[in-house]
Amino acid sequence: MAETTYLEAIRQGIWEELERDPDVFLLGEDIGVYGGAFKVTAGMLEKFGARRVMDTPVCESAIVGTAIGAAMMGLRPVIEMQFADFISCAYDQLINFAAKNRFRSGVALPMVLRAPTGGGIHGGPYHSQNPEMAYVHQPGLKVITPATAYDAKGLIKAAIRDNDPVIFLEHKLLYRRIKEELPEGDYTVPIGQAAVRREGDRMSIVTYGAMVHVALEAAAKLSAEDGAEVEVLDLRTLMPLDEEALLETARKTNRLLLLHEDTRTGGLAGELSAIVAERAFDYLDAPIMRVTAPDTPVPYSPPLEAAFLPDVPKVLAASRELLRY
Amino acid sequence: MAETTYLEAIRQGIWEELERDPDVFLLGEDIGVYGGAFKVTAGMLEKFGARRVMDTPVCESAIVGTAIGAAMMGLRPVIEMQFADFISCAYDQLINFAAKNRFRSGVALPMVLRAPTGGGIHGGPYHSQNPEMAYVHQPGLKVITPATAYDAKGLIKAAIRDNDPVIFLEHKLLYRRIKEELPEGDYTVPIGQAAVRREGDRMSIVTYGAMVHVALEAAAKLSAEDGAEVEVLDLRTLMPLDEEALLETARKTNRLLLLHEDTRTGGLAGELSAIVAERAFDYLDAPIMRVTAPDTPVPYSPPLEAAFLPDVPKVLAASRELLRY
Amino acid sequence: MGKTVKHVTKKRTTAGPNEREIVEPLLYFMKLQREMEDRIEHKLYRQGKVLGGVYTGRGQEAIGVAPALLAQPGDVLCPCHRDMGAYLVRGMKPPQILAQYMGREDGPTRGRDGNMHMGDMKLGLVSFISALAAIVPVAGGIALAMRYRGQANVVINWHGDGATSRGDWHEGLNLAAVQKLPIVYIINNNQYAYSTPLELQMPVKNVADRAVAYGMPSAIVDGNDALAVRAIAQKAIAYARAGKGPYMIECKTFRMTGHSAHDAAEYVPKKLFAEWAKRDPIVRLEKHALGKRLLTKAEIEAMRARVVAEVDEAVAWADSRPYPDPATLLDGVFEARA
Amino acid sequence: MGKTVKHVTKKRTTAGPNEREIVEPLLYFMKLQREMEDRIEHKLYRQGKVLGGVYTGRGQEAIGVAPALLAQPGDVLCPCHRDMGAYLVRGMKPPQILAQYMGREDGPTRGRDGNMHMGDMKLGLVSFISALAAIVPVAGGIALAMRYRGQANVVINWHGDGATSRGDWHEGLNLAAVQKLPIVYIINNNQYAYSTPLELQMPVKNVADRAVAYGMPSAIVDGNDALAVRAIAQKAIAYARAGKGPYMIECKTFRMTGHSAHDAAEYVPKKLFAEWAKRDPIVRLEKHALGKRLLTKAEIEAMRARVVAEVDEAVAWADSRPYPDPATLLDGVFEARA
Ligand SMILES: Cc1ncc(C[n+]2csc(CCOP(=O)(O)OP(=O)(O)O)c2C)c(N)n1
Ligand SMILES: Cc1ncc(C[n+]2csc(CCOP(=O)(O)OP(=O)(O)O)c2C)c(N)n1
Ligand SMILES: [Mg+2]
Ligand SMILES: [Mg+2]
Repeated sequence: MAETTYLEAIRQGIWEELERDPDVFLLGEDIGVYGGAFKVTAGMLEKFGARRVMDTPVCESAIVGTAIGAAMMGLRPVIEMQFADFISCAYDQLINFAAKNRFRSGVALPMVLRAPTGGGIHGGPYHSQNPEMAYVHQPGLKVITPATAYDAKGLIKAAIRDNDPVIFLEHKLLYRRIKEELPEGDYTVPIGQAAVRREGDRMSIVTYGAMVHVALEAAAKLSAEDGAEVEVLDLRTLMPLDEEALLETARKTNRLLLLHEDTRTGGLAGELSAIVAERAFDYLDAPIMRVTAPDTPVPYSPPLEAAFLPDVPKVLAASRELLRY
Repeated sequence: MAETTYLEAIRQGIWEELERDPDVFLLGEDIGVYGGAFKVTAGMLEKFGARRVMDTPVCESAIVGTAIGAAMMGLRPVIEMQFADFISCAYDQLINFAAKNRFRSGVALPMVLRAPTGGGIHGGPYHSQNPEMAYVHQPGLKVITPATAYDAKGLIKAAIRDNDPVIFLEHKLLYRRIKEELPEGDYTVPIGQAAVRREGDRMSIVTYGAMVHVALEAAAKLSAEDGAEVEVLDLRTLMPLDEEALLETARKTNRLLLLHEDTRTGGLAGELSAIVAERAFDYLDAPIMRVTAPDTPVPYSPPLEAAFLPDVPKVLAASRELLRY
Repeated sequence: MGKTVKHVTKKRTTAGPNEREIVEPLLYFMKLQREMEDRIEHKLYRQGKVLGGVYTGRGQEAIGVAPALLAQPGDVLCPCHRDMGAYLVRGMKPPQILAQYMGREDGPTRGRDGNMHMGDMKLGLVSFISALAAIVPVAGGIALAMRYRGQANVVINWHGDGATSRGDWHEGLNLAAVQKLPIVYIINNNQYAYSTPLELQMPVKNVADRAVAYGMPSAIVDGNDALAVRAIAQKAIAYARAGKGPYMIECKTFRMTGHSAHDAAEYVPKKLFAEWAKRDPIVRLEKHALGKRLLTKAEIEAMRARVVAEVDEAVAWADSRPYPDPATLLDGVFEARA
Repeated sequence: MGKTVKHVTKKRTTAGPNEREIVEPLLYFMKLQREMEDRIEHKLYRQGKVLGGVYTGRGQEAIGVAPALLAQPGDVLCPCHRDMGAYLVRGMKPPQILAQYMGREDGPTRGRDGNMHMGDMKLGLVSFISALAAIVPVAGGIALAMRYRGQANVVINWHGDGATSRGDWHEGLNLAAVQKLPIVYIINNNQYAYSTPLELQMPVKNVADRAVAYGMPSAIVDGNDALAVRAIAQKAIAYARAGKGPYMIECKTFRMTGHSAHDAAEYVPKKLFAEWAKRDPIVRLEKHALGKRLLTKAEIEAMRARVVAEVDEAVAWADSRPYPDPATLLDGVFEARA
């Protein structure tokens, strides 16, 4: 069987949900005729028609608001933000309307907001950001960050079927760079479950999104070069967070490296560190370390961007320090 | 000398800066004739005129954008958001334009955004929020959360004189509830310096804003009832964060309770915990504990709001657990 | 390149045949809103039983009530903070509303939110949020869902003059107009946004002047004339229901209170209150009903008594109800796990 | 309630006396932009020396260049992604601009940002951000500062048709109009926002139809006629400079490329490209200059050669410059501590 890219996996997932459930529809900028800035929705207008694949003006706040209204009526809107950087234009609708609607009024909002995140394509400060924490911090939103094609398909389908608002963050560097064989037919991946991507006993790297691949590469090197088996935990979903899986790997290896592409201060690693320091403190044999982007905007120029992004050498250096501790 | 309230201290600080520097001006909703929703700018229109105290339509994004433009030209706008809950409507301007301007183009933005935060007044989900983390997480913004009248005045003046964009969060519960004698004449409080509010050796409570007073009350009780001297560290500024003061108290008392009114997941306590777990791990004798609001919107009904807000009993319970560890 | 902005202005003060059947519920719901809000502001708030901000629609009752009475089953209403009448018309009961204001378990938000921040989708009532105009694109999404399902329903979305300065207002109206969604916007232009007078809010004379930017028909109406509001709302609703797209109605009115209960409105020239008091929509409709012998004095008095009794009873009931159990605080942020 | 929307439409193709002095710089800067952008898109981008998105103003050069040439010292320009000409006019040099595109230390953002995301306050050039229309209220703040200081300066703010759908556009225009700020908005209506045609963006025929919502004068002009753009810009700038408030100019034009270098624009009917190619603003201005004997063929040829040489040199220089030192990455997030 042919391998399926991360991008194609998301496309398949959406396509199948459009076929399965007549209440699912798409809304966004340039998603119709153009098929989306990254072509995730290519062919959908032709197949499903303008009623179900709706091109909008440039109005992020209204796109999210429209999705909220439609979801209130029981439809299942799946909206695309052209780049995750522009979600900020709809921030108020998301954190104040979407996130709080069920709590305040008991009315479910089954909606999905999809957006391409992350750096590595020289997109500069406005086409490279990782906005997950703005939404992880807001009670009432689910946040999903798939790292593999299998998960991307299974999680987008689970997100569309979920009855709460979901922010679905697709790392644009993975779109065409990773692929794998996918099972035939319908499957979903449960929201809120992390996955151990590599077993190990000497230390754990906890991460998500594109950094999973960096962690795996570093782990392979540490095994080959240092003889150290490193466990890699892919969180997959940031909210709800699989705290048990996090605590389990911490208790197992007693050494924790937290890795994300997002900037450091206020990034998810802080939250993970706090959970472990609170609930598995006695298991720790070493400081909890973080490898993250530094606290700057994402720079455009290649050497600056390379300095900004966490990568295998940075993870190796931190891991070796941690292993030595 | 008469005592000055927290609110009056901020008002004095702004007033003095308006007198001192002709480039300082105010912009916001209902700040002129009405004197601001909480009357912080009362009398300023009358004294300084409409050129320097400008009432705007209801347009948070344009208010922030206008401040950015004026600051680019070297003016020093001080803007008011009626409630901190509405800053979200200007989120994109803040995190994408204001925060990144110096990094991208080298142009300073000396602007201050003031807003009343926090719960305890039965304001419900939209008049009680604590939005600090959205801005602490964004490189390029400073975030200030004064807890005393002295600091409120000294920090608002420092903020107005600062050459970077500052989010100045005033806890509305403190406006009229706390007061103290202030020194005569001009003074500022340096941005980025925490203050030890009470010395202790058995454990530390690290906090900011209105929760400083909760911590102090709990510490007094722990001293009186348990004979345990608890150190209370008031961060005062969340960005830049006084990491040294945090590490110092952790190294001194070896037991840390992190306290904030903001919700838990992704709150500042996570970041503080991570810094300590990274840099003072060997000094810790117990898990790092957090007392925060739970991950829900701020509820309106008094018993729900009381359950939501951290308070003295909750801090006492956690402290005693920590002391026993 | 000339283009003419034309506002249909309705000043009709008669409702045609069956006028009694039209006037009676109009008057009843306006009176009920007035009594509810008087009680909340002048009694319950001062007694500390209602907390937080209290906003009333005193003097503006026609604007919420008249269009709401025209809504059909399946239509959805998105009222704002001065439109309690719309909730009452749609079937939300005074005891429930008071339980909401008093933070009790039995309010539609179970104490999670306060005042008019409530809804009930079974009644076609949406719970708005504080951020002004945030509801506008949401109303569009509801209208989109109606069209998606092939329902001949409409959304009625109320808001004030101040809300029209916000970005969400523009984005929402533009998208609704591009997509020709079935929405009627009812704007209460009460001449202030909190303390801010119109001339500091907008560079045009009428909010309805802005409809041209959306290629949308608009009308300006005396918002204190319930029958006039009704007449134009009928037209606008028919237009939207026919699939022709959104319609904007600007109701000229005046806020007969401060912005909220704590605001003495010292920034409003006193004479404006006096002037507008003469145009009270309830008094006007009563006069009309008496003059045209649609209702008798006794009937109006009986209506008043009924309203007072209803509110008395509602207050007593709401005040007897428990606060929500704090143990439930964490419920409902997400769907409960199976 | 009728109100008339009147658009001043300028189709003038003559610049009056001193026409040579007017036409020559217009042509020069339009040609320079064309050459710069051709080089970037067709050479440097394909060579992998320019990364990320590449947007050009091909066929729209008159819109950036003509108003910029009218700006005075102290005026501030807020161009957008298709207005390189405005940067060039204002004194940003080709080598610097190319260093910016190539992510080198010598670009105005020192490699922090790419393409047209750059500014230089000494030249009165503001660095816009990606979020469409975010610049609009910022332009207002700049204009406010001018008035605050008593300077008779103006802001010229460019953007596209697509940006007008965003909330920030509305908020910014409204506040500027309420405050009568000295701003000229120049809207390049190139009939597409990325792949989205006008009819899916806005329910009105002209962007300028929206000026009425802000009580703002507006004009519609052939954006491919440099002298016509100049004439109306002159009028608008004078209006704003006189303290009368903002002015909106809609320039009808066409995007002669895809949205960016990677976009083949298959969604655009081929014949539109053919039609608009005939209206190329550079060719038109050359014809005009030759027809009216303002410039000779030889002069135009010399101008072309000069432009090519300048860009050759600029490319060589920029490509010889170093990338920024990664060790400086953390600098400049905040003011450096003393
Ligand atoms: C985005 C936002 N900013 C500020 C406020 C605070 N606020 C509440 S109501 C109000 C004025 C509303 O004016 P208008 O829309 O005319 O409605 P009215 O109260 O006059 O009926 C303001 C400024 C808010 N709710 N939302
Ligand atoms: C808020 C926001 N949403 C989406 C985008 C992505 N985007 C970049 S340019 C563009 C189209 C712009 O159209 P227009 O304003 O007409 O300018 P043009 O490119 O046609 O000159 C879009 C959608 C963006 N930059 N900002
Ligand atoms: Mg109003
Ligand atoms: Mg365009």
